[in-house]
Amino acid sequence: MNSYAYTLLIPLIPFFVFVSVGMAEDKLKGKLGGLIGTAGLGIATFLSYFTAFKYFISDHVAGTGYTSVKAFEITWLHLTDKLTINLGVLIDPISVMMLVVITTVSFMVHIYSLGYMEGERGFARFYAFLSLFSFSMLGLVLATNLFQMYIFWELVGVSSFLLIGYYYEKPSAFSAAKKAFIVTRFADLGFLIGILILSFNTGTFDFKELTNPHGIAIASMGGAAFMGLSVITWALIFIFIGGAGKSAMFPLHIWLPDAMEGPTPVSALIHAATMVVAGVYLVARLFPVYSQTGPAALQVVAWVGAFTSLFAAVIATTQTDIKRVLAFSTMSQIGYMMLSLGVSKYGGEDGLGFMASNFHLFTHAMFKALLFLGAGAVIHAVHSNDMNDMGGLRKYLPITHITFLIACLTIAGIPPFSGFFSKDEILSAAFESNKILFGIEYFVAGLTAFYMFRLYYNIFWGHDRHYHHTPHEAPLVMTVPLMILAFGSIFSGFLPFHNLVTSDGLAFESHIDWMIAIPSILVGVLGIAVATIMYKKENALPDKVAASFSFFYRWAFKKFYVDEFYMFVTKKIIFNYISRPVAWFDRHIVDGTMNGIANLIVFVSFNIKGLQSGRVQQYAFVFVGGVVAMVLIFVYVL
Amino acid sequence: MIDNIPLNAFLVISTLMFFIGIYGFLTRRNLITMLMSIELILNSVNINFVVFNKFLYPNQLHGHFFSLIVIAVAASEAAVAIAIIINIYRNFKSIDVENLDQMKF
Amino acid sequence: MNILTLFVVIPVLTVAGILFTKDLKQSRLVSAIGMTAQLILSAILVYLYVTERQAGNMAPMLFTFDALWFPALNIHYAVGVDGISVAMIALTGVVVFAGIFASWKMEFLSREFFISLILLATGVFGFFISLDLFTMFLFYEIAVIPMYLLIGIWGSGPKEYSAMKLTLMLMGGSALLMVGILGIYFYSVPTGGQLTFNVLEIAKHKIPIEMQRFLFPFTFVGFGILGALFPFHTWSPDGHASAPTAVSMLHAGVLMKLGGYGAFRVAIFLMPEAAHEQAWIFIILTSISVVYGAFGAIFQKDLKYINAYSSVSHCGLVLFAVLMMNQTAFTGAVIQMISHGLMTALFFALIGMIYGRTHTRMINEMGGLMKVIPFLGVVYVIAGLASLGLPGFSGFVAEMTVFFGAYEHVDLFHRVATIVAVSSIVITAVYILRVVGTLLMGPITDKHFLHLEDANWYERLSTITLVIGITFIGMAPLWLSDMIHFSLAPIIAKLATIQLPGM
Amino acid sequence: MSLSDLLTMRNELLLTFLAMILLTIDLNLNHAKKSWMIPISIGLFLVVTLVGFIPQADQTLFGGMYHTNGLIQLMKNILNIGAFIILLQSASWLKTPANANKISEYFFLLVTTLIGMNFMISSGDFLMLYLGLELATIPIAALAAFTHFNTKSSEAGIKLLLSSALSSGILLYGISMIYGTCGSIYFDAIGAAYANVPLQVLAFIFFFTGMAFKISLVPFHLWTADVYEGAPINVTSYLSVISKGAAAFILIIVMFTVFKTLAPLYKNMIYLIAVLTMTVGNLFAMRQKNMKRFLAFSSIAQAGFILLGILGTNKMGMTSVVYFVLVYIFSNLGAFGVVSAISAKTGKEYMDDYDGLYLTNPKLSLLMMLSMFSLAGIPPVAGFFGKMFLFTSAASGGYYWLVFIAVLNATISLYYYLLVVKAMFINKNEQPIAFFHSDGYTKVGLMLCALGIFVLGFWSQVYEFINGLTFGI
Amino acid sequence: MTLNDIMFYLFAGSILTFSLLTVTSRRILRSAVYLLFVLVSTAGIYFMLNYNFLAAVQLTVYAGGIIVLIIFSILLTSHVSEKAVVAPVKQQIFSALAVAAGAVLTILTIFKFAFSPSVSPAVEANVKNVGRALVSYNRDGFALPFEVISILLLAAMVGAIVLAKKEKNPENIEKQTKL
Repeated sequence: MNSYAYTLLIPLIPFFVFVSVGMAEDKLKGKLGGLIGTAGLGIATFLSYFTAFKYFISDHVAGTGYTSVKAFEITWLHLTDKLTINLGVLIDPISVMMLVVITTVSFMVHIYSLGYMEGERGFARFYAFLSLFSFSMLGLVLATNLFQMYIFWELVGVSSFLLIGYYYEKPSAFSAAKKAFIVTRFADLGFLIGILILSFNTGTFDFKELTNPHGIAIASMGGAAFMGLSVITWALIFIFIGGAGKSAMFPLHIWLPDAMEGPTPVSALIHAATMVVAGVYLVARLFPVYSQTGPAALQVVAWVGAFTSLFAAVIATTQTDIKRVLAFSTMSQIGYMMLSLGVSKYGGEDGLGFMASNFHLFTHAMFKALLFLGAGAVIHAVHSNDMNDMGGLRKYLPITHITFLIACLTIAGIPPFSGFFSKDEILSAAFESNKILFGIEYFVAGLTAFYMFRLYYNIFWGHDRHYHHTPHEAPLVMTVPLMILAFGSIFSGFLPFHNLVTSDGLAFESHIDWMIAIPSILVGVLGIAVATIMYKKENALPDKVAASFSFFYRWAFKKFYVDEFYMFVTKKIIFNYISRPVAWFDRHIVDGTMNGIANLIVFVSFNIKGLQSGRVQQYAFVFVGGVVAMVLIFVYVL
Repeated sequence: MIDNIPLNAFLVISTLMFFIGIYGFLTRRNLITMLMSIELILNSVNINFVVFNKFLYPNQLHGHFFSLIVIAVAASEAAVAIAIIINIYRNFKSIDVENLDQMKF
Repeated sequence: MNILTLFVVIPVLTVAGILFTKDLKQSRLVSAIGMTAQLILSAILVYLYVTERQAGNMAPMLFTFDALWFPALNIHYAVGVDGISVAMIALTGVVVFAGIFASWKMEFLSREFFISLILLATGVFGFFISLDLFTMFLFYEIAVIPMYLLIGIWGSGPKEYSAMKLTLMLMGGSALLMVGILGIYFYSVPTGGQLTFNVLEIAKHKIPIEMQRFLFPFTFVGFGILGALFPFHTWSPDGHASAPTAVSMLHAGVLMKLGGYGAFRVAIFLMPEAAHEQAWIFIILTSISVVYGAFGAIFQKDLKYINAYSSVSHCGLVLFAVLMMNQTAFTGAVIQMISHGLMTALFFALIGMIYGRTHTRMINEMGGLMKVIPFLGVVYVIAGLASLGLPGFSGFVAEMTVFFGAYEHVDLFHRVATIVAVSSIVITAVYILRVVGTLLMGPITDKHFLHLEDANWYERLSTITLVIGITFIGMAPLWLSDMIHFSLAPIIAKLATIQLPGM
Repeated sequence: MSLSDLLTMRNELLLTFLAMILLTIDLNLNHAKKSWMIPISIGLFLVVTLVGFIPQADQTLFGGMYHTNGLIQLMKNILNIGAFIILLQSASWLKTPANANKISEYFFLLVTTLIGMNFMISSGDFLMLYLGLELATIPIAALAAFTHFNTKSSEAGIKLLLSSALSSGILLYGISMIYGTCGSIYFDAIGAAYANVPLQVLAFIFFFTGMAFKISLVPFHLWTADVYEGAPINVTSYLSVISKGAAAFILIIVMFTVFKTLAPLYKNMIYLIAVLTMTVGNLFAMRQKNMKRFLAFSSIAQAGFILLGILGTNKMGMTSVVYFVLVYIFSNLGAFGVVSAISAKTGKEYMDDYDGLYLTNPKLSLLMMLSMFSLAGIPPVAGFFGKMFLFTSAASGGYYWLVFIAVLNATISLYYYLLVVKAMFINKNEQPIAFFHSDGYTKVGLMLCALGIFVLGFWSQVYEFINGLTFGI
Repeated sequence: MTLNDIMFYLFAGSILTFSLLTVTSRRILRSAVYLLFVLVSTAGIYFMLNYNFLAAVQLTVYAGGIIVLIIFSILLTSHVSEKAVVAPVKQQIFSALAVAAGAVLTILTIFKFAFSPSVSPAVEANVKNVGRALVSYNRDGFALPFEVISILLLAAMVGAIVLAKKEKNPENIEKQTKL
């Protein structure tokens, strides 16, 4: 027991909320379930902030680094002689940071949903699931060991599944949930294999032991080589596959756009701010291992991140469903974070990328949640997701409009909004490492500004559409979270992350490199300008542009047919060319053999009936023949 | 007085008779002739017993008595067999063995 | 009287009691009382076992009782339990209890139904407490044969065919087993002396390796057939599809575990050398089982077929783990048996209840049931999630233990096999979600379904019992795994003595 | 040898006495009172059966022609019990008008065959063996043809008689060669003189085929089904149980004593024949619809299992064979008893007629099911133990593959036994056999079977007792 | 060649010839007569071997009893001149082959065996010795089989009587009572 033992309550409170609300779901009238959930999460949020304060400020001895603290640990299961699964709470900079992010966004979403989900069937169920998610996510970030992380990783996956499939009567919602679950499950397979390899080579799951750069674990990771890379590198790549699945990195991203079928607050919480960054968190958590023993794996991380950010940004420019645009934007931004981790090194200023990644994770959580919640308010007003059904909403939804604009400016990297700072750090880190990656990110920064403002203009500018009823501003429970998050988006950029969250726990000096920052601002402004020209007033320009890039546009609009490719693989190959033959094989070959044996016996039985002809002389003949044969065999042959 | 006739000569005769009897059993269609074939078989066996007794083990009369008993058994067997055959004749108006295949397979 | 003997006596008394009943109400009441007593007894046994172990009793088997039965052949009625058997007994107690309540409305020939069901349970309990191979085999067959009547009389679909197929294939398995057991008996004491059927006695000696090579495949495949070893699993889909609810529950939940338990307790424990030599063949087969069953399940349309193939996959994992022959994998195998027993029983219970309402088991004829029967729907989802190995449910614990145990082998063959087996978790997710999606989610496809009633009290009791079991193990697996872990000490010690040539 | 030594032969003497009494009483009963013969015979037979259980010392009489010991006495008792049950089961059939004036003849013939079997089992030389065999066969042929007007019955009679005459001819030829090569017909004198020389092997084969015919081993079994089907049902059960049991007893005695020097050779032979017998018996049984014919083939398959005992070490083999026959008697008589009861009441003998029997006659169906399970070797009924010990015995000789084949065959046999169960319990029937009450004799007979089926397995003392007796072998 | 030899070959020849004729003759009654010749020749061999008692029994029981029985039944069941139906050629050929194989094998086997002629003194099979053995209950006595054979004969008699009893089909009885 130590002074952080109370942190155990942070995940447990939502858990108990989940159990109690979930069990009594049909008995909770009105908003009672929601209120219980919100209250529970409020406490957790408070505790998180308190922890952050305690860890970063009050308990911190100036001049020293931040060390990790095991607040609590129990043995859950003995696996092998060496490997034991523990459950516990680990307090260190990134987990505390994540606590803050998760509880903040989650709390906002809880409040917001009181308005947004009002009157929905299964309101209490929604809150139960939200609490389950919060519990899982908090458990994930507080994990003391890799295996605990995997456990909560799965739980996060299932709560995401439950929330995406919240409107279970809608087939598209359920199939999206299914897709999300299966794709991430597939990724988790990689994670699990990675855990197997890693843990058997190091003999431990524990993060503290694993990530101690001078510890036995890292030292013992020499390992045999397999296909040119060391076994540990393979393990790390496998683990990264798990992270990539959760974080929707190409090519495991296909579930994320579909996941937008879930209620918008869910998208804001899970698919923008928290769960999707779990992959980043995972790599960050194991960062010492990555950087010390598997630089090749980090290269993979960087390139996958870079490619995904570009790929998603391109697609985002063509989508018309506002939530999907945001989803692709999320992918793109997570790509940034991955890239940033990938180019980072361990310790001191070399760890800039690590810091930048976490920084961006933090700011992104704020502004992306804001964007989603804003989009939710819009959808709440017009009952559609499609930007073609929107236009001119700025006069109906003033608060939403302003907060949305702030978020757009933030993501576009316009100072002094927070996005500018975090993105700048990432670009700096990339610049240090690899110029090609850096170039890509520059381009993506411009694209981001462009598509965000395309979105912005399409929603809030242009002329009115035929709305069923006049759109009205959301109620206070929805707008207040917007405002709080807008506040966060604006000011979180000033947090001294380089002092708090670093790869080795030690603070380092960081400053804005204006040689990189100014061009990036310019690129952002350029993107905004293009978007303004094309979309502020409705004109033929977008269509012309689309027509002139028609092939490319169509591919981008169709998300480069990755979905179709997956459908081909799953439906055609797995279902038709594996499962069907397996089922056929089972019925006809395996079972057929068994039945065949039975039928053969029956056949033989039927065909030897002539032996029993009823004729006594034939019987006697067989008798005598038998005697003669026996004499022949046993007297003369044997 | 029989010293110059080898034992095997008797045995060959009895064996041939035995198998002739079996041949009769396998080919005669009339139940009574089948019964007669049986008598041939038993008779050949009797010769065996007697010859063995006389030639090889004359100190006891095992073979002799065996033959005696076999004759008695043959008689009782024949009695029952003929009773059944007559019964069959009453039922079928025939004693052809080929008719006796009501039950088969 | 020895507490273990009670496990056979209570069911027999219950059967005797049912003989005097007149109608459904009475017979189900008697059965419920009997099986509740049995469940309580199981709980007491677990408690006694744990306290005894904590008190420091290190004997390999506790509560032993030994009575000479056939002195000429040295056949004993010998019982005793270690952590593994205790766990299996507890599982059986729970499943049988749930099974009785799942067949609360068995109108047709109800007396006979309950008698057969409880006879089956008698066999299973007897099997798990036996230490003597002969009595073990005796109980094994007692457990198998009532299946024929249970499926044949109260089943559905091509029940006669299925019942016959199941019975014959399982009996074919016992043909192999018979050879194995007799062989073990005649080589039980190679140094000379009184031959014995007693597992513990035999384990003290080493069966000559040539005989092991010959006998191991017989024994293993013999038990493997009941454990749905590929390619001898085809009785399972047909049998389960035709069986009435409680029978499917018991059969998939408990009876199939006899295979895994026997393979472990007899084949591996008594013939470790041969097991070590020949494991690779069966590892290949079981790896195939695991993946193949899962792929097979994807394509099925009948709920019971889906679950049957899923059982093939999960039971394949049991045998797979058993063949890995180390402490972790064995532990995993036992937990997987228990976990699968509870899950699949739950599945079959639910399928039976759904079928009782919709009168179809074809998933493409159903849809949107979550809305009308939310309780069953939710429990179905829970069962599904447990089945696909979600943390917090027993399946996860079992699978992870198995995978880690299997991965302990350092050579490439075992590791590739492990990874093949691990990959089943994705395929499992695919078919489970496919079923859940088609069956429960989406709009209601048939307007007749609008008036379905949700679960009754006995159905709730039956399913909740199982759900509690699943989640309890899933959340707090340590006691169970430690209980098993400790009991593995003798076999691990025995394994340690054998030469381990490289594969 | 004193007169009191004759008491050793009490079984044979009492049975002879019984046969004579029956003939005498019958002559003094007028036509209307012939049916009194039934209780009289059964009662007297019960006395004989019970007397058999009085323990007595081992004895050898008539210079070695007749000998008895505990095991042989036990075998005789087993046969007596079986015969007693059959007598009980025949009562309702004998009461039918067609048999009204043949009742005492039936009992007389049955008892004489039993005398023959007793002498056969007790025989110490080949002459008594042959004589006992014939005495056990010829009257049965008359019994098989008992129902005059039924052409099938006569057919069965003549098929049995002719086939058995041929087989005993061949057996006699074998005995003659044994005599010729060994110089004696006494078992004790032959054993040592027997060796693996061609003529002696040939003689053994001839002898063996004659016995194989009695136990109906493939390929000498072909008469079995036809005779079983045609003969009156109780005669069939007598043939399949008592006759076969007695032949099995003497065969195993002879194999283990007289021909023990040939063991390496005859074990191969028995291996082959056992496999053939089990397989062919099963293959034929699968298709049968007539219950009697069905049971005939089933009994052929069972005979194949008996052979497994011969392959084991002597003591265990002997014990398991005797035990198996004991169990088999109860199981098979249970089945035959039900068939007989139904046949006597309704005349129905086909499996289809049994559809839905459970709903109308649950007790009969249950007994039938238990018998079927027992025959198939399913626990907890006695048949399981019987089979299991046979397999153990074969395995003790190292014949693991044979055990495997045998158990596979047991599985096939389970298939057709289950067909009967299926008919009774599962199949639906528009017009099932109506409920009926059986008479007291039948009930007692069936209950004895049920008791035996249940008790013999669990009550290990039975096996121990037999095992204790086989020490001398 | 002594007279004995000639007699032996005479008997042997007659046995084989008439045996063959018995099983091949198409007239049943003639078969029976041929059988009689075989049996009588056999009795001749017994006489030759000095087993007079046995020969006498052979003549009385076999030739006198069984053959008469057979002839009676032949007369009962068929006409004197009736020709027997011949089995199909296939059946005859296969039977002949099997039988020939059996005979060859058996005779070969017999020739392989070295019978050792007796050295011990012979017991003469005269009526005195035979009679003594027949009632002796000691070793090499045959009292027991002698008694048992009586039971067999009695049983055969009863069996034959039961079978020969004239009786009516119960179905017919029912019909008659109804009428």
